[in-house]
Amino acid sequence: MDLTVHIGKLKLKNPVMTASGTFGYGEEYSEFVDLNKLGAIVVKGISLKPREGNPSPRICETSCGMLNSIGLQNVGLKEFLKTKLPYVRKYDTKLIVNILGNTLQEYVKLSEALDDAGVDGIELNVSCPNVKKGGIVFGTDKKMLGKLILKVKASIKNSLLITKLSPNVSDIKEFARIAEESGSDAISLINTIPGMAIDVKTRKPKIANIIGGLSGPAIKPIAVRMIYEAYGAVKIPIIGMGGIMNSEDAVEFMLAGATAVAIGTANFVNPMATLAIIRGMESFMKENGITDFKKLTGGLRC
Amino acid sequence: MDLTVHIGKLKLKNPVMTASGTFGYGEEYSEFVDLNKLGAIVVKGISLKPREGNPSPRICETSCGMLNSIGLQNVGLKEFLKTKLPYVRKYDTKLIVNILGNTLQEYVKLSEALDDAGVDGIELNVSCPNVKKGGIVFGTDKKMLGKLILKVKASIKNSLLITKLSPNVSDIKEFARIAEESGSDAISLINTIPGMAIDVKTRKPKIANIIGGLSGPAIKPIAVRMIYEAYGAVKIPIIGMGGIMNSEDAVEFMLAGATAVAIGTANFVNPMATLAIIRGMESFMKENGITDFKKLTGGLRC
Amino acid sequence: MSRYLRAEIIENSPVNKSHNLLILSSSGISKNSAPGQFYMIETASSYDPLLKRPFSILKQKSGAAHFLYRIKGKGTERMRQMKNGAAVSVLGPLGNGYPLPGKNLTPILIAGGIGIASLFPLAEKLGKNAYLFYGGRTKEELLMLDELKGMVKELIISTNDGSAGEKDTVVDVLKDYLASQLSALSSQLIYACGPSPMLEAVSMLATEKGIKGYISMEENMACGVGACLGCTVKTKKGYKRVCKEGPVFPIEEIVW
Amino acid sequence: MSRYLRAEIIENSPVNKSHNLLILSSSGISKNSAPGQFYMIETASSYDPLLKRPFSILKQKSGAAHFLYRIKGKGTERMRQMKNGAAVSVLGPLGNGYPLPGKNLTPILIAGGIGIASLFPLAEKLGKNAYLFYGGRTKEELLMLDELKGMVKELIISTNDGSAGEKDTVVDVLKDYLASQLSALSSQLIYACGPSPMLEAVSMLATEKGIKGYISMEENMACGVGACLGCTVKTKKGYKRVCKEGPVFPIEEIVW
Ligand SMILES: Cc1cc2nc3c(=O)[nH]c(=O)nc-3n(C[C@H](O)[C@H](O)[C@H](O)COP(=O)(O)OP(=O)(O)OC[C@H]3O[C@@H](n4cnc5c(N)ncnc54)[C@H](O)[C@@H]3O)c2cc1C
Ligand SMILES: Cc1cc2nc3c(=O)[nH]c(=O)nc-3n(C[C@H](O)[C@H](O)[C@H](O)COP(=O)(O)OP(=O)(O)OC[C@H]3O[C@@H](n4cnc5c(N)ncnc54)[C@H](O)[C@@H]3O)c2cc1C
Ligand SMILES: Cc1cc2nc3c(=O)[nH]c(=O)nc-3n(C[C@H](O)[C@H](O)[C@H](O)COP(=O)(O)O)c2cc1C
Ligand SMILES: Cc1cc2nc3c(=O)[nH]c(=O)nc-3n(C[C@H](O)[C@H](O)[C@H](O)COP(=O)(O)O)c2cc1C
Ligand code: FES
Ligand code: FES
Repeated sequence: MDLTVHIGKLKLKNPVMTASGTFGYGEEYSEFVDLNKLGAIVVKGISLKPREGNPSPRICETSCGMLNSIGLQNVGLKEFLKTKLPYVRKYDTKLIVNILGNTLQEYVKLSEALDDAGVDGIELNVSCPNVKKGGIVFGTDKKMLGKLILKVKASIKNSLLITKLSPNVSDIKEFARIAEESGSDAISLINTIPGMAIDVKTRKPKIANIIGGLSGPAIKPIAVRMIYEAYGAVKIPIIGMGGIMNSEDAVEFMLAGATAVAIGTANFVNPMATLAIIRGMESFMKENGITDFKKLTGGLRC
Repeated sequence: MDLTVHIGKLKLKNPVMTASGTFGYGEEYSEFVDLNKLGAIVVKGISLKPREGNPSPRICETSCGMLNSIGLQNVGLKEFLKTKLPYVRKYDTKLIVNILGNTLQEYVKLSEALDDAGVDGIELNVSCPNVKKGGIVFGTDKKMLGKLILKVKASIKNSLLITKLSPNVSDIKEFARIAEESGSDAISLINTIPGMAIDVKTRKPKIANIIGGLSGPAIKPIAVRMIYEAYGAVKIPIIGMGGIMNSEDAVEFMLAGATAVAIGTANFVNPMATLAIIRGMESFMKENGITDFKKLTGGLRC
Repeated sequence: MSRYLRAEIIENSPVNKSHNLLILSSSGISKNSAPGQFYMIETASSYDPLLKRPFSILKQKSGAAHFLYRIKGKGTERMRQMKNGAAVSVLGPLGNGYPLPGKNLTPILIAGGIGIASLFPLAEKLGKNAYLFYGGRTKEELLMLDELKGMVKELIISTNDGSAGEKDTVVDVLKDYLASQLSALSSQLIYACGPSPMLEAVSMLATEKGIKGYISMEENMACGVGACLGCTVKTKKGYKRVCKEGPVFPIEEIVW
Repeated sequence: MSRYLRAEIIENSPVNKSHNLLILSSSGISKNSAPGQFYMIETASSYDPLLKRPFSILKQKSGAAHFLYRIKGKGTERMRQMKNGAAVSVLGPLGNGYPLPGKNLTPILIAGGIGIASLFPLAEKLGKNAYLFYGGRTKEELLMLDELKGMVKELIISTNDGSAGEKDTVVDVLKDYLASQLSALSSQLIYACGPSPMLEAVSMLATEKGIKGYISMEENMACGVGACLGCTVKTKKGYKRVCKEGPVFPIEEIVW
């Protein structure tokens, strides 16, 4: 049974990765998960300078989902390279670093440095709903997105370039195509969807930032649809995420067109979710006589 | 205690209406709900000619939500005027008719006829994700939307004009402003969000149309956020909907900026949901010493 | 009396490992349900599962309704966990039910798996005057056989795996039967309930043999009262709602 | 031994109408938890509620952990419905717990409402060597008083509505106490757990009086293991995670 999948030139042991921001820098979950068993680790979004993040409360639960507005709290590039990178590198798994800049120049600087440091992949976060500048502006403006990808692509030598698309657009196909045409090696989707909740007793927003990003099973149908649409629009591989809780969900994303999947909110519900999903996908293959995982991708029958 | 609210020139007994497509033509729920008690009834979307709708299966459940792709099955304008309209007119409640055309001309014809027939409001469905032509095209193209509203507005004399916005856009504020500038008396949001689900055993989409519209509690945070954003952008009243299940949810929508709310999927879960929500909102007012419902609108404290 | 009511669970016990018997009690429960009608039953107080699920009325006693359900997905899994004494919201009786046959006929009832729940009250009403063909994938899907035996003129069981009765699909068993003893069966009327492929096969067979009859259709439901248009099936007269014009349709009406 | 495990509910009984005692049993449950540590406990097998909820360890027995919880919202409401024998996933023990005081001190413990669950094991550990100020909105929020009485040097209770003890907030009661008999209390150390406004008032008071101490903070949590950065509080050294660097922080560290 062949569990390996290829995201461009990257060969993953299996199609299960972690979703940025939900798995810390790997270390936080190493007590629960043998990191060697993961297809790839995608770490929390990194910025050039350390970021403090947003005030509390930062999260709240909604029906079958949660809102977060962490505000990209992170240790910054320097500290990441010094302490976090070496930690994950002890493990035999691919490392993908999610990055967020305020400007095009910041994205380029981050990418160059990480590429030099030998990370396997760089994931452009152009869809974070929780920071005012940068990010989501690139994610919903086609021209700026194309330019950003071109520049970043030109600045990296070895790392795989992944563009994480914003779900906050009318037509995901257009943005997927721009990513492909501008040189992105793969796309990942979906990021959280901007959402909001109000405590009717206090009349205050449930998270201090007012608006946060919605994740979890609630958004799964939206994610599956966007992956299906993007799959019809581009040839580059798709990393699917958004509400995957179990191996059936993961298979659903692959049938819709994903080559690999990322597990986010599910880690909070079950810190061993990634491993359970890998095992479940293996069982699914056995039960259905599938010998090669790659055959699942886009295997929807309409 | 004053439960009345005004949507433009329309005075509603209370802020609770039904969401189009979830309450039939009123008659279907008359056994469970005294229609006289509702703020307004919004009936299933009407088109010029009767429509057959989409093949089955048309609905499936998702986590805290459901997908539907009814495909706007409806009796058509003529039959509506002949049998459905007179039925609802027996009741002392406002009647709003949701309409969908394939072309601008069809919208105009529908509006004229309904205005002549004396309906209280016309809700432009420019956001139905379940029909190929019309609808959502107007809903995601700013120029076309403006033109559509202008033309329809010019063609009606008495009825209130409500534009139902598509949630499938990057910036709801822009579309809300276009509706306001083009003469819409109110806006309603949100319609369902395009989504999809796959049965991993059969590998087939769970609904025949592949993509359907997601509704229910899952989408509530997205709806609340869009209402909050739209409220900041326009002065015309907002009818809020999307996952309202109980009176707390309804109050949440009003705090975010809605002047009235519409109950959709909740009717399926509890056929008396609208009445329970009206009662619950009254209790909420009593408990919190609020004497006028209008004071709730936009009452979020940040 | 309202068709939307709170009922108390007075029994929710396993019949076997994948089927439960549920008995709901409420003074408001209608005494006048027809065989083939159903209830929408709440399966959770949270929003996951969200929608009520439709279940045929197995038995209708005064103040109580009985249901037989197969544990299939998340809704029925949650139902299985409901305890005696708990209250659930239900909506019903819904749908049209089976039209009763003329006096001189001994109809053929065809049940596939849990389809028996819908045909059971019809068999009871017909009072030993029906042939019942009852098939399941395995023995485990054949329920209440003792009770059924006493209720019908003849009970012919079958399973796909041969674990009980003939090893064949229920429609093939019926086909053989019709071929050999159609004239002996003083019947020109079929009632069927079961999975969609079975109903299609029954319809083909009935059309071929010129036998009239009724089938109870299944579709995903949301409202149960004809409002959402979610449960439609294609008929010769356009889409019809399983919850309202159905679930029972004349065989010749359905477009497969 | 893994901190993520399945545990069996061996008791889940009402203490009064808004509070339950939960006892979980598992051979995997850690025997070495510290007072002030907590578990994340699953409240539903469906996805609504979705996230685990944090609860302080009330008692730690071999193979079993005890929790005291207040029914607050949908998660705890679902917990209330869980039956003996059911299995739940839990994650813990988590967080840092209270640093123990030097030998010569008799610390002041301040519990607001359900905050007692966190301070209970500390009081126990201190062995009759603590003053416990325990306040609730009403009598109903004052739990386990008999057990507590035997565990501390002095127990001073209060309620906002005067239904038990002094009619005052716990912090005001403490303030009066300190004013009148601070020197008598051989204490320069405070431990507090309770709602946020109470903790803020305690902090102000402590700062004013120059008393050191620790408070256990509360924030919404998702992961419980320091990964999501969702549960941060503002400290003088930037945002810190309640689930990891906390829940217990030195009073002077928190920025209100
Ligand atoms: C008129 C009618 C009478 C029925 N009578 C019985 C009966 O007596 N006993 C019995 O065991 N089963 C009966 N069924 C089938 C029963 O409704 C489904 O097995 C049940 O809804 C499955 O729910 P689930 O959550 O366990 O499955 P899920 O895993 O949620 O869904 C599995 C499948 O069940 C179906 N389903 C899900 N939600 C609904 C819904 N709201 N309405 C209809 N179907 C849905 C879908 O096809 C879905 O793909 C009847 C169905 C109909 C339409
Ligand atoms: C370290 C710590 C220890 C605690 N110990 C206890 C205890 O021993 N006994 C006790 O009764 N309570 C304790 N709590 C509080 C308890 O976690 C909340 O009351 C509970 O999570 C409420 O959940 P709910 O679903 O009933 O409420 P909901 O209605 O869902 O939410 C009500 C409020 O509870 C809070 N909440 C919701 N979800 C979470 C979450 N995942 N994490 C944290 N807070 C959340 C939010 O403030 C929310 O607004 C503790 C909290 C923390 C942080
Ligand atoms: C707490 C939290 C923090 C996140 N941080 C980031 C981030 O730093 N960068 C990023 O690209 N996505 C971030 N995301 C989005 C996830 O990577 C993922 O796209 C999203 O949560 C959808 O997947 P899920 O539903 O499985 O969680 C975050 C999500 C959560 C819940
Ligand atoms: C079965 C179904 C049919 C619908 N039909 C229409 C329609 O005809 N016209 C329309 O504008 N919206 C239609 N909607 C959208 C609802 O009016 C509403 O905007 C949406 O469902 C969100 O609200 P909810 O989550 O409370 O259901 C339909 C929704 C459902 C679930
Ligand atoms: S279930 Fe809504 S129309 Fe039948
Ligand atoms: S709950 Fe995730 S970091 Fe504390």
